[in-house]
Amino acid sequence: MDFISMITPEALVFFGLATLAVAGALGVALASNILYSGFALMATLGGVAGLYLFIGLDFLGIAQLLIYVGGILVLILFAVLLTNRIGAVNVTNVSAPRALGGAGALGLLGLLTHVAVKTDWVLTTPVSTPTTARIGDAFLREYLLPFEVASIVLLMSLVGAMVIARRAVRDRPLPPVQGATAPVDGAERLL
Amino acid sequence: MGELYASFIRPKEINLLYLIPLFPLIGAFINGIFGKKIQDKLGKRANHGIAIAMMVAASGVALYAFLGMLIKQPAGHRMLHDHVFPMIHIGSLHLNFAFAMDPLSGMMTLIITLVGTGIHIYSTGYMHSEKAYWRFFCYLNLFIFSMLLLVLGDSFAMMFFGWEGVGLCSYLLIGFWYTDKKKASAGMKAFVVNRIGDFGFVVGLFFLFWGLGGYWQKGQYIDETRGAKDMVTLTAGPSVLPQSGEFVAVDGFTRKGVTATWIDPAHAAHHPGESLNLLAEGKGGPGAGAEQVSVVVGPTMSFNELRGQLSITDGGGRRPLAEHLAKKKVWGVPILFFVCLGLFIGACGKSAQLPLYVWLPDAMAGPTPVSALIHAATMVTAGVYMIARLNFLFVLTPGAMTVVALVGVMTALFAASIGLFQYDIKKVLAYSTVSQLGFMFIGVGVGAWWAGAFHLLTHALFKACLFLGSGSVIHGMHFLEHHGGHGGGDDDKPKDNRLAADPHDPQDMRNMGGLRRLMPKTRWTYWIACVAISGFPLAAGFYSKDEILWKAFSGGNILVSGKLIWAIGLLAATMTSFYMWRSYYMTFWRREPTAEMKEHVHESPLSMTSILMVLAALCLVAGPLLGFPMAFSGKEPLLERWLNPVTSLAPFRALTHDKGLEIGLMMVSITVAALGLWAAMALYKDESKTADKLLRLRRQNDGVHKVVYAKYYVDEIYNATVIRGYMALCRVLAWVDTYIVDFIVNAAGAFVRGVGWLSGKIDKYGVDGAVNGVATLVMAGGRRVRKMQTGRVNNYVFGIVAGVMLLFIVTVVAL
Amino acid sequence: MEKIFQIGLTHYLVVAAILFAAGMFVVATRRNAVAILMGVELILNAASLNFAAFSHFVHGHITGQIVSIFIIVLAAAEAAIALAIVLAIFRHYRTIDAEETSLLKD
Amino acid sequence: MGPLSNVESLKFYAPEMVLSAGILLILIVDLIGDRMYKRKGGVSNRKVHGTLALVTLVVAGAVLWWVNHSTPESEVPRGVAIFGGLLARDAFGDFFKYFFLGVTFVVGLMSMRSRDAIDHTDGDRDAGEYFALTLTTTLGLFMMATATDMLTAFLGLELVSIMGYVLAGFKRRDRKSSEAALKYVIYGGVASGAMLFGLSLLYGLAGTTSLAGIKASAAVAASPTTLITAVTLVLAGFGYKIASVPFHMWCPDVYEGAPTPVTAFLSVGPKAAGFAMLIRFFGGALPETLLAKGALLDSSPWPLILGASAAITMTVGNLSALGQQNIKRMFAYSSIAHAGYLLLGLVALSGGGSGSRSILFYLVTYLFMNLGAFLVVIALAESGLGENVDDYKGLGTRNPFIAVVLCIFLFSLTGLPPFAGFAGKFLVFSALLEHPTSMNVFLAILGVVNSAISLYYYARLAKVMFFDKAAEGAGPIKVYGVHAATLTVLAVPTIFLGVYWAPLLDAADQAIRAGAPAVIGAARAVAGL
Repeated sequence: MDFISMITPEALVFFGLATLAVAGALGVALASNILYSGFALMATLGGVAGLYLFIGLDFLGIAQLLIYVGGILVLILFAVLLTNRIGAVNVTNVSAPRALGGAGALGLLGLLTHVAVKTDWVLTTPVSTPTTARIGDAFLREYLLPFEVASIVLLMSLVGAMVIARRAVRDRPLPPVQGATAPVDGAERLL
Repeated sequence: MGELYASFIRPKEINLLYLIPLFPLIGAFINGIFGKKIQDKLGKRANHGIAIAMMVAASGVALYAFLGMLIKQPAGHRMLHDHVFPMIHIGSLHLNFAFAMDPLSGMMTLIITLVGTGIHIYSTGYMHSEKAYWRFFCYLNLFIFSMLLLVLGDSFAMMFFGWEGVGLCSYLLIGFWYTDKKKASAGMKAFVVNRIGDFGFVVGLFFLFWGLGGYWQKGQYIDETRGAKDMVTLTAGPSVLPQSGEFVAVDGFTRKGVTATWIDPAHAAHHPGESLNLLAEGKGGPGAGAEQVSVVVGPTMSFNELRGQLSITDGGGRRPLAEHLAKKKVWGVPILFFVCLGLFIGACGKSAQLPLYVWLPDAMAGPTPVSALIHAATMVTAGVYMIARLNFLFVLTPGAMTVVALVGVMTALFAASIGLFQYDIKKVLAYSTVSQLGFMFIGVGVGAWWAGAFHLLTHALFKACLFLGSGSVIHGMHFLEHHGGHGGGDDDKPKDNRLAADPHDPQDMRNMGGLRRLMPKTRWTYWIACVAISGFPLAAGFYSKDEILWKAFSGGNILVSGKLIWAIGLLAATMTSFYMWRSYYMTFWRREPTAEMKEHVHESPLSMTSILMVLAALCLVAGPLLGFPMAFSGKEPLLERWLNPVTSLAPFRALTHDKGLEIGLMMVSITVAALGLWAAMALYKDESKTADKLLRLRRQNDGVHKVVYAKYYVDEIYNATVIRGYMALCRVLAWVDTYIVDFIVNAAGAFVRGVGWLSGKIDKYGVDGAVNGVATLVMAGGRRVRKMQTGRVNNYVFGIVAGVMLLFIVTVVAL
Repeated sequence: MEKIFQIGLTHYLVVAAILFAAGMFVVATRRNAVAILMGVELILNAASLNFAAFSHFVHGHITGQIVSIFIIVLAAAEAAIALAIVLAIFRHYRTIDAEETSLLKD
Repeated sequence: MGPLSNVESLKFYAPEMVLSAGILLILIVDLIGDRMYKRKGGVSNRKVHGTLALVTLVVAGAVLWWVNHSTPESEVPRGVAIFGGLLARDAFGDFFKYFFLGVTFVVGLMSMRSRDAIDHTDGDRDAGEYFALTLTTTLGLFMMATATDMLTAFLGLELVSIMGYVLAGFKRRDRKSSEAALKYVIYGGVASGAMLFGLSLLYGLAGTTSLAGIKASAAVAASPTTLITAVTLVLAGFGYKIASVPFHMWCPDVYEGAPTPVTAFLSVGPKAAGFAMLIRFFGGALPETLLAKGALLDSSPWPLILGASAAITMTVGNLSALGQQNIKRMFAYSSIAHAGYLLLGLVALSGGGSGSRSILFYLVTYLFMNLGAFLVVIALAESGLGENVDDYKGLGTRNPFIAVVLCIFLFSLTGLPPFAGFAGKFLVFSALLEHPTSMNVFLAILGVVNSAISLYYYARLAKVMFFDKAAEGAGPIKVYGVHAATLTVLAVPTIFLGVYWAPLLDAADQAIRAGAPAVIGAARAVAGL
């Protein structure tokens, strides 16, 4: 048996990407500094995007890169920076006792792997054609409704995030009188 | 089981009857909630406008349902049914909020709505100076609502709602002037005595369902796989019933819009389970010439269904359910006897029969229109109505019917004798009412259901007329309360207060006299009503009372001789004639009015007299129209034929029908009525001539007079026995409570402490008494469980992981 | 053995399972709120990867990819909200340690 | 009738469109409000936006009614798939739509006069956002109740969840509120992630996201282990939404920390939507062979899973509620217990009984009594009363009306006759006992025992109100007229439905009979994608 010959370039690429994703996930779980966790997450997200592209899901891969890596990750890093004084020594990332969580996660992993391997999935022959046009078509036909609803979700999420993050509290006591209008600071109102 | 037949009335489902009680309810609601504001802002006219409008609307619907729908139904279908909503279903007992109008309840409904409307109108005049005008009309409407519920309800439960409702309204209305302590306590008395009767009613119902329950639970009619009450489909005769199937089970819960339908038994026998579909498709119609009826068998509270069940007859002419019920015994006595006795005690309470009549005379403390409406025309007849409605039960137990008839006749005589010497005009009428109700009970007691119902109808007319007439007189005499009258005529013994008139009392007949010129309309209507009640031909009372006496004489369903009842009844009728004419002559004749009276007394307003005239006219018309005797026409009277479907299971069993005898008895009745009239006229028509005679009579019979005037000291006897006894019982119970119950409680406490001590020994961390133990355990469990809630989100999230794993394991293990 | 190197559905599923388990591990053990949110992102990515893989390998139409895209979109929305909340928490507690932000308990 | 196309479906989506329009209108008015009405005088933000929201709800309700009554059954049947099978338009969904409109309406009324929800200090400038978020939640609830496809179900769930996070953290000045929001968002994220993973497995098995497609798929039925894994993961998501043990842990903290009107909303709206989805899922998505029917009644796992969940949920909820001092927290645990009772109905559903009918009925009674109880807390909080049990001492003399009304709600929650809660519990238990297997009997007994336990903490509050003396110097308490009126409106059905429940039961029957839980749109065209 020729072990080496079985390793196709395809397999190499896949395992590279998979390792990137898994290692990133482990980094998120174990890194001692929250910033490292953030970068590990970036690796995972990138790896997953690579995995999408690997099987020809071009639109999905790009979307993953753009939205996750370009948007969510940046947001997370912002949050890290805003909530930790970088200058301070402990950019905390302490963990709770890991034994129980580890056991649970391992059990879950075992179960899901078992499911993944043992189930007789009904497979078809995959064809890799560009998907962008088909997805665009689907969004305007079959999935028009979810597409439109998603816009409401995003809009209201923005509004909600703004409401919550609005820096209204300057630790002033609550005025007891109902309906008393405090002077509105224009800058405050923006964020 | 052989073939089954039943004379079951198949009602016509119409969605209309609910309106009849609804309108008065709306009226009561409006006046009850907004009445005060309406009265302040818009005036009293608006208050009574609403109330009367609602009454007119209810009467209109009732008339439409009665004339437009009910009388057009053929005899076997002469019932309208209105299923409003299902109230309860427990197991296979379905209790619906539903109304039913059959000839009997239809007649009652018309009395209630029409007489009620009249009394509403009359009240606008009588109560015009009342402050809480709105409250009065609210109560009146509410009363009408309850009464309609009682009468139209299609089941025991509905009747009981109404039963309690009218009791409450009567209490509220008697105590209308609640600031007067005496009047308020009269209300209390009515309330308490009625509760005693209601207790009997409930006990009777309890016995009834106990008796039937065993049969229902035998399960022979109950299709257990469906868990539903079933319907036995029956046909009119064996010749048309196919041999293949005996009965077919279909879903018997007649919901709104779904009516029982005939199914071809042969077809259903071959296609079990299809019956419902057949219903929907309308297949399986009745065979040619056969009249099919359906009876619901199983637990029921509906009158019609119960009646249908009791009427089921098998091929041999036996009635299995009825026989089962009639045979069942408790302590050696048929259970039905207890059932009917209990129900009759309820009727005694509501209809003021011996020994529970005491509340009715006191109830005259209420406003006069109330006396007319509640205590003459409607509520007090509820007991008679109930017994007539349940004729199919009473007919199974001659013992109970005998009790009914005897109590009725005793009450008739007893109350009439008290009525002889009363001076308060309303008291006379009150005792007269009690006495007349006694006549009605004679009627239903001997099994002459229709005669009892007929007397109920005529009595409603003439007694309402009399009460309203007396109200008109009192209205006229009202000035006495402020001025003081001219004193009683026979004021020979001032110290004996039974003989001295209170000069300020507008209800005392001794203060009246000579009103015939001052109040002509009142006088003539009163006169007509007196003719009617004392039993002169052509007026209403003659036909109904004679029918009762004649039926009593000729036999009936009772264990004692009917002739005895007839004889006592005749005596009571004589007294009736006397005291009524006495009241007439004392009020309107006797002497010329004083100058003061001429100045103050004048005829009542048209709103009052018009009602009087209508009622008086009806008194004249109703009798011959509805009850023209068989002796002359050769046919059964109109009302009897009309009520026949209701009473068909319990027909009157006369010995023989002897035309000569009937006419002869009639003559006797007329004679005694004339005798009463003659005596009253001789003694009271002209005081100037008869004063000496009266005085002499009084002196000779002072002892009797004293006893009778004091109403045989019944109140005093009750006071000494029942009330004292009750108080003693209370004391005994208090003693029991103090000593025995305390002892039990202490013993239980000691026991619990003992257990606590024991468990404390067993478990040194200690459970302190059994009850505390459980509580402690639960609380401790609570604390343990709450410990999971650490407040740390990591642990929470771990709960998801653990939960998923747990569920997975449970599932896999279960598989 | 050969199968290991023939990249197919199972490979993707296993990767997704690992990501899912790792995400669960993160949310169950990390005390930093932002780190926990990263764990949530891992879980969502795992699900998204599953959908995409099934979409490609099982029946070849794009429904799964559409769901994946929606997951990404909703994850973005959720992340925006979550981080805003983290900021608010930080303002109140001066820390985002889950251990210390536990006023509400029992 | 096949699924309707997008354009054809629009008519049946009109209520949702009205809601969306309302949301946008509120946002726009909020943006230009300064210029529109604030400068001119004292119209407050919360009144303007509250009124807009309430009007939107009423209009949506009217449109819903109109759509249903203007389209004859013969033309478009009451059970039809719309938007190509993503949503269902059926009586079941309509029942829930009316329900959600009602909930939101009452919550809107509550919120207009609750400082807890809308901060008054800055000229209640958050009011616009608050009401927009509330309406968006309702939109999500609509979607949850009508979804017949994984995608729409998930979208609706997330819409509700995300809005819930924001609303829970709406009291920005209150650290408890922020903490509640944080816990909620983390927990919700994980739970919906787990659910998504489960859904992905189902998708993998069936090759379709349509619930009916899953049901029809042979592969799903053929792989029990995978199916069970998927379903347990999905149940995590449902369990989180309806707050059943062991997925309940967010619930007490969030309920305590969130603004009280939001708590009231969360305790009724998403819970009901979760049950709607559960019924659709169990009725429509799971293969019959594994649903408890016929021969598999005893061996099938679903009744056991649900029964075990119900048993633990009731017991944990009630036991935890026992020692609570904070009333909102107590109600949180009580709402967990009620989820347990409702799950009993689901057990009966998988037994083929009249379970779903009883769930619908119970939810409506729960709407009245639970919203009522929370409204009492809100009304009293507006008068400066605290949220602890001891703060309610002597309420019976300080404001008898409120005390009596609260007692009605409490006794109804306990399930005492003649209140609506009794009818609800009665129906659930009797649905359970239609198939008296030993497990069902055990569950029914446990349910009754649990009701008895719950009496303890509900009655404790009643006792404190009527038998304990108020603190020195505590005078009478006044509440806002709108609160008192709303309380009356909620109390009347709480009593009425306990006595006369036929119409509501008929409505629930109607909702079930039109083929609701069965998933509509099995024939969704998937070819060509």
